[in-house]
Parts: sequence; structure tokens; C-alpha cells
Amino acid sequence: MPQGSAEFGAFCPTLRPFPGAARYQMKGKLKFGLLGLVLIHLVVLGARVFAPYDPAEQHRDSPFAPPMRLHWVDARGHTHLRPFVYALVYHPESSAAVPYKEDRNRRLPVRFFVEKAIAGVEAQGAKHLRLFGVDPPGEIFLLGTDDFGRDQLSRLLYGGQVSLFAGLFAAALSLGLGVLLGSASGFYGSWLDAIIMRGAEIFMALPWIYLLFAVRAFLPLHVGARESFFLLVGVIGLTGWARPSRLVRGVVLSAKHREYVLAARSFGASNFYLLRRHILSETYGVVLTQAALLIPQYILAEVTFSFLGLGVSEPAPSWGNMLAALQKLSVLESYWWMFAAGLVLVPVFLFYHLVADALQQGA
Amino acid sequence: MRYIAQRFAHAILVLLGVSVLTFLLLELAPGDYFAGMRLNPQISAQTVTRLRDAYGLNRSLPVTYLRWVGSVLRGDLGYSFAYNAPVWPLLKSRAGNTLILSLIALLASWFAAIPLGVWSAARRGGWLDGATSAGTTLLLALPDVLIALGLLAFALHTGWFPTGGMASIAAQEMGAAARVRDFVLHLALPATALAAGVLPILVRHVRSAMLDVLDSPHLRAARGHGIPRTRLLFRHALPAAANPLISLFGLSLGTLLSGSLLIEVVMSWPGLGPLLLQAILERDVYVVVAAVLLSALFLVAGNFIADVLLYVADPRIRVE
Amino acid sequence: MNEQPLRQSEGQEPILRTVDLRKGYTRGRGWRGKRQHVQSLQGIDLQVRAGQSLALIGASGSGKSTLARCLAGLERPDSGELWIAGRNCGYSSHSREFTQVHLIFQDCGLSTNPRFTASEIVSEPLLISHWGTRAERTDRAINLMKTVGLPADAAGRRAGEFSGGQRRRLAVARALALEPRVLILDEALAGLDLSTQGQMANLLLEIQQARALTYLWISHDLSLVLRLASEIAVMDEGRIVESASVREWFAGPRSPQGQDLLQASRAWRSGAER
Amino acid sequence: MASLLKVHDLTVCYGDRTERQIRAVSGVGFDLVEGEGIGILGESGCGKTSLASAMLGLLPRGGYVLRGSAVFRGTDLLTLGEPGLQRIRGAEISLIHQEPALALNPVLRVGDQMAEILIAHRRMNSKQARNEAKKVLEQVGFSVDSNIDQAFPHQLSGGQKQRVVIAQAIACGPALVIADEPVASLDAVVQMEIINLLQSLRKRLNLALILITHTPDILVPIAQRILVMYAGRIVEQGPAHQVLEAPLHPYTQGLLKCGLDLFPRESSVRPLASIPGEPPNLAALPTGCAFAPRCSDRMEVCEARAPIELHPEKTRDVWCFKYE
Repeated sequence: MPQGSAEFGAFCPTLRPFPGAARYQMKGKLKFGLLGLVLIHLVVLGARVFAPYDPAEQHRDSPFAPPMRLHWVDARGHTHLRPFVYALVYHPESSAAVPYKEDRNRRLPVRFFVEKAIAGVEAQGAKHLRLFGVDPPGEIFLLGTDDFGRDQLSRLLYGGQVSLFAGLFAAALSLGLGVLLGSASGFYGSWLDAIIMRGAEIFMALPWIYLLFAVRAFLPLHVGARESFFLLVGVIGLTGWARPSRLVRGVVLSAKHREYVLAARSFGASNFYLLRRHILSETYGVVLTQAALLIPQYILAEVTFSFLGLGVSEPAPSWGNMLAALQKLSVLESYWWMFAAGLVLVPVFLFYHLVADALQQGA
Repeated sequence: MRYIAQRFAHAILVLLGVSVLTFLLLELAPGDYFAGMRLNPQISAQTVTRLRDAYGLNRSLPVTYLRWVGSVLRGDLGYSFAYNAPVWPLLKSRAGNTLILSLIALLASWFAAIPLGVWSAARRGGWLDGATSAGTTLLLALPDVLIALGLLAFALHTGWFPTGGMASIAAQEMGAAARVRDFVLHLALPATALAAGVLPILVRHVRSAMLDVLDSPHLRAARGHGIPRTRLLFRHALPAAANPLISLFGLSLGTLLSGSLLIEVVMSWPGLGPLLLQAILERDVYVVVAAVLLSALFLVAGNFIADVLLYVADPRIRVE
Repeated sequence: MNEQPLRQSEGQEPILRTVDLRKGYTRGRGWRGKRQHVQSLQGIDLQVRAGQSLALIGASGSGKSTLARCLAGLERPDSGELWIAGRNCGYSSHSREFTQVHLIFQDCGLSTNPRFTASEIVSEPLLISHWGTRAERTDRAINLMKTVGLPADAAGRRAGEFSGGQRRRLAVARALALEPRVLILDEALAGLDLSTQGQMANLLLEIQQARALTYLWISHDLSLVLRLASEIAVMDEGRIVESASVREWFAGPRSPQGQDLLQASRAWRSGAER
Repeated sequence: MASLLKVHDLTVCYGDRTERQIRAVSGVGFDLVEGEGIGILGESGCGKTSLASAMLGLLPRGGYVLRGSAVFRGTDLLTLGEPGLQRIRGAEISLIHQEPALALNPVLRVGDQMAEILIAHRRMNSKQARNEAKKVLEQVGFSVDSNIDQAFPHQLSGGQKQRVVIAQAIACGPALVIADEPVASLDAVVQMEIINLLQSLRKRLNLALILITHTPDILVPIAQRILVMYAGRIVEQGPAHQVLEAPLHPYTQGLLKCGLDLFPRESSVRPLASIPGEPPNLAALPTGCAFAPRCSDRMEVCEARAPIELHPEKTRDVWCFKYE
């Protein structure tokens, strides 16, 4: 749970690395983590191509369909070069938890690079290229469907755009604010420092999520998907400035008294020169480390909000509101594939933590 | 003692600041409970105005704030519009439940983190250290929503644990022992989920603080004096490493309170979390403000306790 | 003190002159901690002639370093006058006059940013004062590095790669970049090994002769500064209590503080000789 | 007198065991008899501290003993495991660390820190140990009623801290005390007090003492023999007065000249004595004599091969081709 791990990170900016702290290993960790993150973000950004369906496209006749298995060998033992799935048949009257059966007679070969109409604009004949799909009227649900029969995989990909980038933007916002306020506070000191730091103390006296909720509570509840995205980014980003700014202030404060800064000052260097050449470069390490800690925390914040119905609202997908289906015990008990939106967070967090670890070791 | 008095004054000031912050939010918010009522054709505009007057919603900002602070000091946290009842009795038992859950998780995670952290620091590079490293990395990557939902699914499938609430319906008729057992069963999963969230962070910090001390000259000197290993770790190193860990104690409480909010909702623990969520959805502003203030009170109190502990543990602060 | 100004040749304006310089600090933290006022300089009247080599000695906490920082324009005195080469610098710490005075810190190796290259460090003062083009600055930096005995091919290396002694040399080279007339050396030789200490001291003496610099040596290591300076001023509790030529002073300090300092140094050495 | 410690061919390395290995100490050997005081003289980075730590198994991470032996009263300290060393450290050999301010645990009272050592080695209960600690603190010059044992380290001055550290070192009546730069961080007057204290304790308790330092002066009252180290090797050893008055190795000569030159017998501005160049990089030592690049008496042979041990005088060894 990285919730609040930024708080701890703020508290102890250089955690001791675990065994094998050799520098090359640190670089390896950094590369691996960054590579993983870049891949995930690329896939999510390419949702239009990678997703077989539009996120809101409903298949009313197949609610809570289980993930389909990819086959190469059919029921008669024939091996096919092209992978295929079997169509699912819904038995609403069945007493089984998952009332679906594979129809061994309907083989649906997976086609790559298919043109598909965009839902809702069929009339205009708008189409675009998708990575894969099956010939209509067949359907392919590699990660199953939700209660409206919407393809989980597609929603996961489109939802990632919301969840991942909400974290990214919010972290950029609070780090930007943190650097601005923290360096001003540390560099200029006196009353400015006193005001900013008292403010930060008040912000940190609230448990983080409570603070977020408090702010969220007084903003409009029901807004469109786009507005709610920016609302969330704003709320999360603006309430999170306190800790990064305290950290940056600490770094600036110690950098300010470095002897080489003093030396440059004795040559008549201006404040701007000192900040630019000597002081801000010292904060890069902290800012990057904080970014690696804050982004997953903020992704989780978005997920939590949407999970509780305070964030991005249906039908726009987000990993949080996808997980919200699990709040019903019956769903939780029977439809394990609904966990996908939570499980996908694990690699994302793992990569971010690898990067944070590597940055902390390098610091 | 000066130090403690100072920290106490500081805590009070911070609480005041928090109250101003929450109150400002409340006032700047567009619309309120009655805004919704206006849209309702069943209620006349006069009624709404009258209600607003009754609840003191149309006075100037400072006056409203002062009135509110005054009533808070008298133990009156305002009125819940949705429940049509005073806020404090509504909140009291719920806050207690949140506190029980958070404190149990706090104790559990610290009791697990200290030995784990100390051992892995003492055997840096050994298998235990490696296992701890892998374990904490994995736990750290698990979002708490997932942990909570996973545990809940586990409870559903095995039936070993209840899936929500604090006590069974039949608890009233049980004997004392059975009631305790029932409570522990109800507590087990939420507390585990909560503790699992902070544990990896605590372990890492304990380890890190211990390593700093273990590498310090005075510990090398103590080794040079031939002090046995266990004594070295727990009598010399741990007290010297206590300083950053005590500050961490306050922070961990904040994280637990944050975490408990979500876990309470998911696992239906009757704490502040579900109430706050409900209040937000219904724009029940005084309940929101009171719940937020209460959480701040817990956190500030926790930090104050950490300050006192620090005062006890660190002679450099005590002997000024 | 006022009664005993440093001997000064008539008609020649001293390069550094202070009149009743005062500086105090407020300790304690704002509205929570209690404030404490510490008077660090309590009226300093000091005159340093061009080309002089003055040792400023005194126990730690006597205000030597504060004086040095005020003279170099790093801190602003509370009251009093500061004249550099005949011009009143007033209270503005950004006065151009301060480029004529440069302070070299204790452990001045630390005063080089480890992320900068050697030539960036040495040419930094030139950059700050917008002197010449980039190429000209680098050229000059390389010349300066030669002056302090660093090879020219080291110009592209980062300061972090240099040894402690070499970083001190870099700091000296940088100090010379704007051609100051006064160098204030605040414990500049402290903490060095004996053999390196000798090297640095000799380098500084050579530079002084070649460039007709004025030196202000600040130290608590008597044995060293007595070898490097010709005049001496003893500080105690923010005041200058005695000033004399080193030769005279060495024969017999007049102030009790001076006597204590010399005594301590001698007692130790004679104890060693026993 | 009986031999107490016999160090032979001690070599200490840092870094990985293959290429980028740094030899902090190479091939150092010396004998020490009971009650003897020897001084190890050398500048920073010459391996003095590694030598001391290696003998007690206290090398920092990454450091290890490549070869050699250090036989203390018949047992080789370097092959003794951690439990064995633990019994010897503090009880029979104790170490005084460089920086007294850092060598004391900041959160324990002085008396408790002392008592810990007595409890570890003397099987005392904590009350006995605390009483005993008070007695030892008296021995290092704290008065009985000073209540020094109730103080925390941050309440003491530098000199007082160093006295406490010395008291810790002698608490269990060791046979050998290794003092690593015990006065480097103190000012001149306190330096003298501490050195005199060490000397009087040495006489009273018949301690053998290894004093490691970079200032020749402080060796005078204490050391009977002096070892001079350069770049991890011993370059000269002999009786203290001979080494200090008539050094043989060019490095010792240079070093002593630098030191002596500072003694203000008279005053006049003139260049100071110094040794040209910088100490060598321990990761890339020259094949011949490590001092050769800086040596004024350099010969061709110096750069070709490592110098061997020579005895220009009966009691003295020097590693320099000048005396071949």
C-alpha cells in the first residue's frame, strides 16, 4: 500500500538500500523499472488500437461473461495456426455461479488488424483499425465482461488512461507547487518561510485521505467524465504540496549554506544565479524520488475516489470504478475476473517502487 | 518540561489552523444541503430560507466560524441535516471504532516491524534480509483496495471469518468469552488489511535507521569494547536509532487513519469512514467537517504523543 | 583599539579600514523559542595596508570569522564603516568594491561544487561578473590553474574527482580570477597533513609575492601563522585587544589574551620536548 | 620481557577481491612486549587506522585481511572467530577511537556505558558494575563528587569525552591499548593533558600502548619505539629518540622537517618545509618504492623494485635503497 508512502519518503529521503547495493544493480533497477512503465503507458495510450471494443459498448446478452480462453487445438484435435476462441453460451436459468459454457461448435478465429466501426457513430460509417477482433456477430472477451456485458480488457485499457495519467498529472501539480513554495521558503526564509511552513503543517495535520475527502466533499458531486478527471487531478495535486515542499525546503536550506554557494555569493552572484546554478540542481534527486513515490500514491487516490463513487463516474471507465463492482458481495464471490483492475495496479506500483528504490540508492 | 509545553501549544495551534481550513472549505463550497432542496418543487422558497436561518447559514464568515468554534468547545459539533440529529452522538461511537481498528493495526504492525527490521539490519545481506526485502517490495506493490477485497473474498470462500461489521447479531446473547472471540474474528481481517499496508514501510525504516546506527562510530566503539551482539543490538543500537522511529510513529498513525477509511468502507467496519462517505454523498457538511476535524485531532494527538516519547527517549532534548 | 591603531605609513590610504564595526546575531527560533542576542563584533577598528600580511588570532568564538565575513561582504555589519581602497562600502553587500576582497574558507576544498568541472569552477567569478566570452573565460581559467600548479588537462574533470589538496588549489585559483587585492584566509590551512600544509603555505606565499597581494591570515594555530605573517592582531570577545608586528609580539605580548595564546602554544611544545 | 603481540606480514585490502582492490596495509610486521609504548606515525590515508581495526576484526564493510598474522599471547587474532574476539576486545586489548565526540552513544549515560563493558567481561551485576565504573572514572581524573556517571555525552566537553573514552578502554584492565589519533580533534592545551594522562596510566597499569598519529610531537612523551608508515607499508622503525632526532628514510626526514619547521623559535616570513607531490593512489601503487616519485634522493633502482628491509644500525630498520 503506497498510500502515505510519500509521507514516509518525505520523512527519510534516503532509505538504506537492501542487499546488493552495487551501483550497476541500481542502474539495472532503474532501467528495468522505467522500461516497464514506458511499456505500460504506451499500451494504455494506444487503447484505441489495442482494445477490441469501445469502453462503453454493451453486450447486454452476456453480462459477467468469464474470460475466454485462446485455443490453438480445436475439439476434434486439429491444430490451427491462427488462435481462436469458442463462442460463449449464456444459460440464465443455470444454477452455476458462472452460467456460461463454451460452444464447441462455434469457433471464432482471431483476426488481426481489423477495421471496426466506432460504437455510436456507425451511422457516419466511422471506422478505425484495431489490433485484433473476431468476425461479427461473434464476440471476444479475453478478460470477461461486467454486469452490462462490457469488455473488461477494453475498459482496462481505456481506464488506464484515466488512472495512470491522473496520478501523473496530480504528481506534477503537487511537485511543481512543492518546488515553488519549498524553494522560496528555504531560500528567502524569514516571514515567507514561516507562513509557508505553518500552512504545510496544517495540511499535514490531517490524515491524507481525510483531507482529500474534505476537499472533494465541497465540490460538485456529479460532473462529466472529463470534468471529474481534472477535478480529481486538481484536488489530489493541490492538497499534496505540503510534504514535497518541506523536503525541497530542507534541501535548499542545506544547499544555501554550502560553502560553494557562499563562495559564489562572495563573487557577487545574484540570488537568481545561485538558485539556477547551484541550488535547484541539488533538488533534482529529491524531486525525482518524490515523483516516483507520489505518482503511485496518487494513482491509488484516483482509484479510491472512483471506487467510492466520488471520482470518475460511469460510463467512462477508470480502474477505480471498475473495481467498484466488487463492492457487491455476490460479484466478489463469483466473478474473480473483476479483480483485473486491481491486479493491474500491482506491476505498475512495482515498477514505480523499483524506480524509487533506485533513485534513493543513487541519492 | 518547557519542550512538552511548547509542543502542546503547537498542537493546539495546528488544530485551530485545521479548523479554519475546513471551515473555509465549507463556506467556499458551491451550494449546500438546502441547495438541493430548492430544486424540490414540494418545498417552498420561504421554507428553505427559514431553514437556512435556523441553521445559521446566512451570516458573515467570521461570525459563523466563531459561533461554530464556540459550540465545538461546548461539545456541540453541529447538526446533521441528513440524520436530523446532533453530530456528536452520531460520531462518538464511530470514532471509537475507527480508533480501535487503527490502534490495533498500529500495535500489530510495530510489533512485527521492529524485530524484522532489527534482524534484517543485523544480518545485512543474509537470507533473512533478502526475504524481508522481497516481502516488503511485494507488499508495497499491493494496493490496499486489493488487499481488502482479497481478504474479503477469502472470508467469503472459506467462511472462517465474518464479512463485515463489528459483532454478530447474536452477540448480545453470548457469554463474555464468546463475545470476545466474536469481536476478535470481526476485527482480524480489517486489522490485517490495515497493518499489511504500513508494515513494509515500517520494516524498511526500522532497518534503515538501524543500519545508520550500526555503521556509526559509537557502535563500532562498543563492538571494540567487546559488548555481545544481542546486547549491542537492543541495548545500544535500538535506543540510538529510536529518534527517527518515534517521529515515524506519528506518521504511521496518520497513514493508518487514512487507510482505515477505505478499509472500513470495503469491510463494513462501522467507523468514521462509511459515515464520512455517506455524508459527502449527501452534502451533510457539519458531519464532514466534524469527522475531518476528529481525524485531525487523532493525528495531532498521535504526533504529540510521539513528541512526548521523543522527550523521554532522547536525552539531547530532555537535558537542554 | 582606538588608542593603538596599526602603524600606518603617512599619506597612504590603507586598503582595508574599518571604523567601529559592530555585528550581532539573534539566536532562537521565532515565536516559539526564546531569542538570544549575541554581540559578535563590538566595535572593530582595523587598518590593513596594501601588501601587508596580517595574522588575526584569537580563541574560537572571539569573532574572527564574523569579521572576515563582514570584510568580504558576505555579511552586513549592524553599524560602523568599512572602507576598501579608500571607498566607503557602506552597508551594501553588493558593492563592487568587494570584488577586491576575497575570502578563502576553512577546508576550502568544500567550497567547490563537486558537480562542476575544474574550469567551470575557476571561471565562475568571471561568469558572474559577465567578463569576456566563454572561450576567453576558459582560457583564463586554464592560466589560473597553471598558476596554482594544476595541470591544464585537468580543466575538464569534475571537482569531485580531485583530491582534497587539489580542490584547495582550485579554490585558490578561483579566488584569483577577479584579481582581488586582498585575500582573507580563514583557517585555510587547517586540517591538512603536515607535508601538504607546507606546500599550500608556500604556494600562497609565492602568489602573494608575485601579485603584491594583501593577506589576512585567520587562525588559532599560532605556530603556523607566525611563520606566514608580519603583523599580528589579537581578538577577544569581539574586540581587537592588541596589534603589533610579529617580531615584537613574539618577544612579549602585551595583552593578557595574547600572553595566554603564546603560553599555551609554548607549553605544549616544551612539553613535547621533554 | 615477554612478547605480547607479534604482527607478521599483515595485509589489509578493500574492495572486490579481483582487480580494483585497494591495499590499505601491506606486509606490516612488528613486535610488542608487555608494557611497551610504540608510536605509529603517518599521514592520513597511509593505513594506520586499517591496521588497528584489522587486528581486532573491526574493519569496515568491504575491508578484509588478505594474509598475515597477529599473535596476541599465543592466539592469532586474525583467525579467531567473532566470539573469541569479543572476549578479547575491551578486556585484553582495547581501542580508543579517533573522534571522542562520536565514540560515545548519545542516548546512554556515561556511567551506564562504562558499566556495559564491565558487565560484558567481568560477570558483574549492574549495580556492582556501576560502582566499579565510578572508580575507573576517578582514575582518569574525574573527582568523586562530579557525578560524571550521570551525565550524557552531549553535556561533556571534548576533553572530558576523551577521558571517558579512555576510562572505557582501561575499565577491564587490558594489557594493550590501541589509541587511534586520540587527540587530533582537541585543542593544544587539552591535547597535552590527554597525552600526559595516557602516559601516567601506562606507567601505573603497566599497559602496552600503540599510539597512532600524524603529529610527531605527541609521540615524544609516550613512545619508546616508532614505526613510520607510508602508503600502507612500514618504511622505517627504531627507538623513538633515534627516529625523531636522526631519521633515516627520506620520507621521515621530510615529515619531521615539516613539523619541526612549525615550531616558532623565532619569527620571520619564509617558505615552509614541505614534501613535494601528493600521497599515491592506493589503488594504483608504483612497482618500486611508493615514495620514489616524491623523493629527493631517488635512484634508478627505487622505481624498479620494492625496497627491502635494511639495518644501517643495530636497533633500526629502514626500507630504502640509500642504505644498501
